[in-house]
Amino acid sequence: MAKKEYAFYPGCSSQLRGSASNYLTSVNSMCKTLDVKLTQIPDWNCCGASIGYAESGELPRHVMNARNFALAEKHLPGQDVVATCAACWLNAKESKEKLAHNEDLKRDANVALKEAGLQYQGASAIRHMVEVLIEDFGYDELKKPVVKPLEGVKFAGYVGCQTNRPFGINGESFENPVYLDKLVESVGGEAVTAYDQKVTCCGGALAFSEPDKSQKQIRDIVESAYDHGAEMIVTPCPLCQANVEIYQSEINRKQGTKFNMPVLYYSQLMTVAYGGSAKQAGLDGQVIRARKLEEIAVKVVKK
Amino acid sequence: MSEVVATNQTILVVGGGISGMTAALEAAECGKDVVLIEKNPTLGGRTALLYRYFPKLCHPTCGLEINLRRIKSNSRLRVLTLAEVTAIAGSRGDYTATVRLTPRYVNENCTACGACADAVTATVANPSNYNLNQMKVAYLPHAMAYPQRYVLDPSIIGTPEAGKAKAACKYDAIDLDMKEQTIQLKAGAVIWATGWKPYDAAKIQPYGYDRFANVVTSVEFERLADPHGPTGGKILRPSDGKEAKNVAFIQCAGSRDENHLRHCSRICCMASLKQTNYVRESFGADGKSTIYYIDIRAIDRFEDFYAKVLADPGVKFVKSKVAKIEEDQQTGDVMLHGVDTEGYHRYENRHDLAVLAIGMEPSVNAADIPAEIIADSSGFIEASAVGSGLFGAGCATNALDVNRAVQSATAAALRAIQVVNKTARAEA
Amino acid sequence: MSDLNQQALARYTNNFLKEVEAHVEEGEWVKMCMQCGVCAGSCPFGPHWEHSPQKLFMMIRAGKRDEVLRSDSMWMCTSCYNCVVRCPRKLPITQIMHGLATYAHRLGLAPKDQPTRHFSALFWNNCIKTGRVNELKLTLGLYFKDGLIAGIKQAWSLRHIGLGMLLAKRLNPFELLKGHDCKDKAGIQRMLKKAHELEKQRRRL
Amino acid sequence: MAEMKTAAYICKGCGIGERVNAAQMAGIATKEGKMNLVREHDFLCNAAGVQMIRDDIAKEAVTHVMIAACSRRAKTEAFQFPTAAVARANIREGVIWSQPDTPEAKETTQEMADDYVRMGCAEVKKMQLPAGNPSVGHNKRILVVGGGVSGMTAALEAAKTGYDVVLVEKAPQLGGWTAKLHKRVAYREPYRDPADTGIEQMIAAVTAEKSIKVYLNSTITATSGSPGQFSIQISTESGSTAAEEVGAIVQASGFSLYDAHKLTEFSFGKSPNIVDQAGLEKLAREAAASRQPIRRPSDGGEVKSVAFVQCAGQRDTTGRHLAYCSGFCCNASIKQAMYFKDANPDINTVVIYTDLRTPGNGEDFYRSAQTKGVTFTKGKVASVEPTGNTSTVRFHDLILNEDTAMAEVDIVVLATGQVPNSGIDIDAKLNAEIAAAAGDNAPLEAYNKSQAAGAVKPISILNLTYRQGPDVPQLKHGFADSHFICFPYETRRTGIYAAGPVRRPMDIAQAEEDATGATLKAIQAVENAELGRAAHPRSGDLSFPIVRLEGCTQCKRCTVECPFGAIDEDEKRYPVFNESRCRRCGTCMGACPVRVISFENYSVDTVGAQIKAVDVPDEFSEKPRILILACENDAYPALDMASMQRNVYSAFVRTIPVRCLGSVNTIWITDAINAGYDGVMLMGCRHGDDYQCHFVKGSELAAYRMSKIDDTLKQMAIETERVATYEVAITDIARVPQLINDYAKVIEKIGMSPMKGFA
Repeated sequence: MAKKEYAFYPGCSSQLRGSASNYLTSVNSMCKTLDVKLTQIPDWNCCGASIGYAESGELPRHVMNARNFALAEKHLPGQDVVATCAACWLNAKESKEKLAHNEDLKRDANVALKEAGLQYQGASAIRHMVEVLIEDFGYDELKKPVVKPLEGVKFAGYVGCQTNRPFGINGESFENPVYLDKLVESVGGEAVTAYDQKVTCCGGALAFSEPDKSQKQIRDIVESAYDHGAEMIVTPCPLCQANVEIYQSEINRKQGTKFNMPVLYYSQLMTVAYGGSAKQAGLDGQVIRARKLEEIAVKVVKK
Repeated sequence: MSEVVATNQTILVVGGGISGMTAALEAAECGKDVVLIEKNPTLGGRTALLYRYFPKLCHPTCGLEINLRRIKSNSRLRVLTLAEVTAIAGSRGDYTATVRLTPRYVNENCTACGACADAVTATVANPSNYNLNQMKVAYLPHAMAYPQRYVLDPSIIGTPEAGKAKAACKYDAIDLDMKEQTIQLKAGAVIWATGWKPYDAAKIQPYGYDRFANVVTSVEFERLADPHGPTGGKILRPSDGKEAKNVAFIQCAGSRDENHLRHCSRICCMASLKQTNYVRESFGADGKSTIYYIDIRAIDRFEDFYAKVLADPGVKFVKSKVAKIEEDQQTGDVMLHGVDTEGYHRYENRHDLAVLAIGMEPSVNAADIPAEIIADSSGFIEASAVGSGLFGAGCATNALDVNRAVQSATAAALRAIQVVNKTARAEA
Repeated sequence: MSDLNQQALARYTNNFLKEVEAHVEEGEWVKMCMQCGVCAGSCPFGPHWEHSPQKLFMMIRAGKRDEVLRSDSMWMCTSCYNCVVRCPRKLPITQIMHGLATYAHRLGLAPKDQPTRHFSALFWNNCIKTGRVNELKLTLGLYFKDGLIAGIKQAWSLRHIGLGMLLAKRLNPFELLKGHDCKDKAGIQRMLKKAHELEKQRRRL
Repeated sequence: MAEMKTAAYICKGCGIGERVNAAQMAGIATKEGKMNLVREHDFLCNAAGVQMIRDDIAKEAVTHVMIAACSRRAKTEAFQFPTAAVARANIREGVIWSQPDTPEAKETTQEMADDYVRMGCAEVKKMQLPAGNPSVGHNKRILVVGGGVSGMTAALEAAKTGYDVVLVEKAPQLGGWTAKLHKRVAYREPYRDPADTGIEQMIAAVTAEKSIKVYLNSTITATSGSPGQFSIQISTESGSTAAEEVGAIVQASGFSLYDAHKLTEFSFGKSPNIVDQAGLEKLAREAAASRQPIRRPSDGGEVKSVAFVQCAGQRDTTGRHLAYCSGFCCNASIKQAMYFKDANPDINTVVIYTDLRTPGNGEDFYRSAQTKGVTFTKGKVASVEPTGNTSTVRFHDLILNEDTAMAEVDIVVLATGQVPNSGIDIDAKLNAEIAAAAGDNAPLEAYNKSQAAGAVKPISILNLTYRQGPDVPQLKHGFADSHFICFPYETRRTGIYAAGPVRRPMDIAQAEEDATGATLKAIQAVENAELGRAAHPRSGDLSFPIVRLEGCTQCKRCTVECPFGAIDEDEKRYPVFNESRCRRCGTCMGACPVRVISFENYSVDTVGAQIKAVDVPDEFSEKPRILILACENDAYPALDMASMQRNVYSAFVRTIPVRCLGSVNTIWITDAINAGYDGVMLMGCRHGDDYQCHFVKGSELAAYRMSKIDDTLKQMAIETERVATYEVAITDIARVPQLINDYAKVIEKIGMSPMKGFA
């Protein structure tokens, strides 16, 4: 299949030794197989995230995102901007929409950008990596490179909030999106379709400031995965991944549960299914090891 | 069918529900020639599928009986069923309508003896019960069906089932060679009374109509209460046939919502108030109803009815748009989540069954109406557009209750008569 | 006049609503709420809200300025957007909640010890300093907000999490000294300075 | 009238031939039925079968046709023979589908079929083809009472249709309430802003229309006659009386606003700054006229804050005010709030409501008001207290759940409701007279006392000279409406149709639609009247009541009981029938103690003969006979549909459909008892507040009469259980067979009738 090129917006957490560095590792491997060329937007900056609101205010928040677009327009013209982080995607998309529908806002944004020697047109689209996979490839295409189907592994597709609301993936419903289940199936895994916490908020934005409240959310999410017989949770969002994975031990400590549920990125599943090594899939980056995947990863594919 | 004669003094009524029947009858009983077109195999429309009317709790089929008797005894009124208007050409006083006639495969010899139904074995979903149950592929649409004549489901044509049906008929009433045909009808005026359809409940994702067996719509609930319905009038929930004694009624299911229907569908509050009576009727003091609402819209004298229900200890009112429904996967019960905004009380309520007071939308999208009409943002058409000889009647024009639909249809009949009278005077 | 009347002078007048419309992001939507309560029921942190969004909107219309701006309710927003996608009037409730919080913070009316208020400010300042978030400093910054001892306690209590992240190579102790950053830090600072100036004019602050 | 030639046709189709012995039935038709011509047919309803009957009528001069086949509800069109009297014996639904197909049941099933043939023959011989009404009226003018939007719409629509109109308005000018409005509620896309009322153009159109004759400052002093021939007396502005002849009447007498003075807690009248909706319209019109913003009435001060109190004196549960919702007031207050907001967005406008009621696209109007900054708050208003030039509105905010208040409100608008101008409520007196006619004078004396005590008498609108009273009967809350959901215009005065807010609270848009509908009914009434045809529900029926006055005892029962006030009384108290007012229900026939009232095709004899025709076995046969008199509108269809579902019921019943239970004359009951029947079941529609009787009072009167029959039975030494009355709905397909079978058990228990063999 023809090489596809995108302007890449990895986001802060994906940086080397960042909380989602293993996400980036696996995305790179996945893209290699799919023959996708990701070029990082030079000198990209933080999206401001939703949680930055107290001091950001409206315009500064949008300006931060406008800068990334401006850089992409300048250095990687004609390429869609692709984000792997749900928050980056959401905030960039929200800014783009706002700037598109509010001339004054756009004008002010450009006045500010000028200070950094940049200008925003709104030329390049912003998309989440999942959109690229579903829309530019499609489940059948994604199936083709599979050499190690993840047979017999049960995955609970945890979509969370920000890839799902308010924009969501085209054709999916807010209450019951199924694209993760479909991705899992296309790499030969078993999707726990009855999983009923797939769009529950993990409280990630308030994980630090309101730990108990957000850990209650996480507990529901993990418990339900166990109840439905899932062996692993798969997610498209680094914030969800980090929260749901790393706080399990904390919940165990406080509440005597025995959670030990691996939480992975779709890109890790695909990398392994495409024959990548545990390292290429960033499985070494798991706080809770995904043994079953590691086993599959070391299996030798019979040609 | 092609023997139907029509002139530019004929009034063409499109839609055989309560509005269309009323418009047609009122015009015919004024001495006008009327052709009534219905796309289904029987007249009656949606009201024929209701168990009771609010606020009297009387039965729609009672009025239908009278209207059918009026139709049978009126020679000026001709009825075409399984007929659909595909185009309307011309202008006020001189229209030509193109009508597609779908084969019924049963001719006027049919005595409705039912032998064909006894003979066939295959079944299909029964639209008269909103597909809640199955029916034979040779069927009488419902007990009040008019014309009282059986229908063969097109899917069996060319299969042994069709042969069985034909063989069983002693009266040579089954004609498997019937073909679709298209006829042209002249008309001086057209009354568009194609009525409404329930909003697609699956689109209201937080309520999980497409995921949870025990979430049904208000129109489906009517069938559960009706002796002719799939449960013989017992209120049993779909998941396990258990008696639904604790029922939640969710108002504005699709209505008053910019994500769905922008308008208020007017009838839903009254429908739910009425349906709480079904629950009490069936289970007495054990029957519990909870109505979740934004505003109770019991307009004018309906207030009396609302007051009666308010006084019923078995009925609770919660001022809240339900946020989401979850299913208890063990019991199949539905869990309603939301906040009672009168003083901010959070709830998580368990019910046997949730009934969505589903919104009304025009059954024919304004864009698909094969004539020049003026429609509003909800797709309802203007009852009497200036200069036009095509008049809207009933729920094609607005979200109306039966009483108002009949008023609207009666008014439409007069407007149509004005057109043909003018033509008559001109030609006299 | 009875004090009820004294209060009543401010009640159900446009004053506070107009203030919110002028100074709060998406504030002009507040008047469109029809009090259905779907937002209140949709919020994952709902049980922790003293006032639900729809109630806050009513309080604004009723002119309860202090109770609204001093409330910590809007700080409970997790930005999950459940309310936004379900609102039958399409109010951007998440943004309004953030907007109200921001406004209360600016006026210095927001609860002093509101942890999210603190974290939110910390996050923004952290990310604009270098253009990118420094996760470690951010975390520690929060732990030590109440002083050294409290911070050490906090950090200690959560040490195994940090350790886990460390072992998983998803946490870099050297970020304390030097983390990731943008090259054009200066440009970003200038840009944001300008943006803040303009924001002040836009919101007439 | 050609001499009678009778023919009986026995159909063998739909399994009749297999289940029962058609030849035997034919024999019965010949021997017992004395039919001149008897034919069997395998498939009577097909073209050949029907042609056979047509030929017999044409070639054999058959005048009376008895068809033993399916229910009269089936194949109705096929078996229509305009020139012959037709009776139907219901063998399919009534016999073979209601009985089990078993060897044991064969005998009783055959007996049923035989009896229905006997009954059919007996009935048809007593029937006559209706000759038509001799005294039809030909006047086609329409009288419209009331010159508001409803009345003017009716007048214009009638004129457009080609009918002349007489319009009578009591005020010195046309326009009614609408003429007092500044603007009207948005009534079409985009439903955003108040719209012009267009009343001037409408008035101009009415004035310009030659076919509309307008009387202003005039009231109606007398209305007599019947559809096609009403005579109207009008007292005109000059004081003189004018006479007009019309064919039908549209009563659009409108409404009065509920008197806000009764709302003491809202201090209406204590300050000019507290107004009702009409009051605010007045302010808005004056302001508009002087191109000024609306100012504070008390001192002309600037208006900064306005409160709207919804449901003022409406939806009242204390019994002190209006119990109903007037439906239009929420939109009206929204509109009035816009008067202020559109002029100056800084004015506070707060609408305090409990349920905001803006159905249909009113939702867009509501949204638009919010966009304009109108504040809506769900609350219950406790009091409005004026102090100086402002007021304090105290209320309970139902959302914030606290008692609160708005102070320094410049204008408070009370949204009061519509009270119908429906004239005099005739039912109190009428019901008393019905009781009196039946021998119970207490109610009438009580009524007369109350009148003597000077009960306030509203002014009559129509001053009908009808025996039953001067105005159209009213429903709950005084609205002159039809009670029917499916048939909103079927009032109890044929040819007189209420339109607009006198019928039900409504806004302008609805009133226009309603008036147009009412106009059609009026036109239909004059067209029917000319042809002597009945109006709904027996549309097209040409029969009419015929009375043998020589037998009449002037008991007044028919004149007080007729649900449609069709029968007046002459000076000698003899009934005077107005055929064109009659709806052919037969209630008069059922009421008449001396049985002098009948219809040509439905009479004491057509039913009596059927009852007598049944072959009643002796008391040792163990075969009781139960007579069912079933309302043809609901109970009879229910029985049919029960059979379609093959819901089996006792083979001992013999069913006769009646036009309405009100037409059941007690002689039929005594005939049956005397003939040795063991029981009689009467099945009619529900009566009471939510009556379902298509003739409004029929089933109620029947119940009333039957409550008195017990004494008769006791005198005859007959168990009272032998006559039972049931309310049956058309959906009772499972219940009706159950009722029958339960009743059969009761009869079994009390045993066979002692009257057998005496007949």
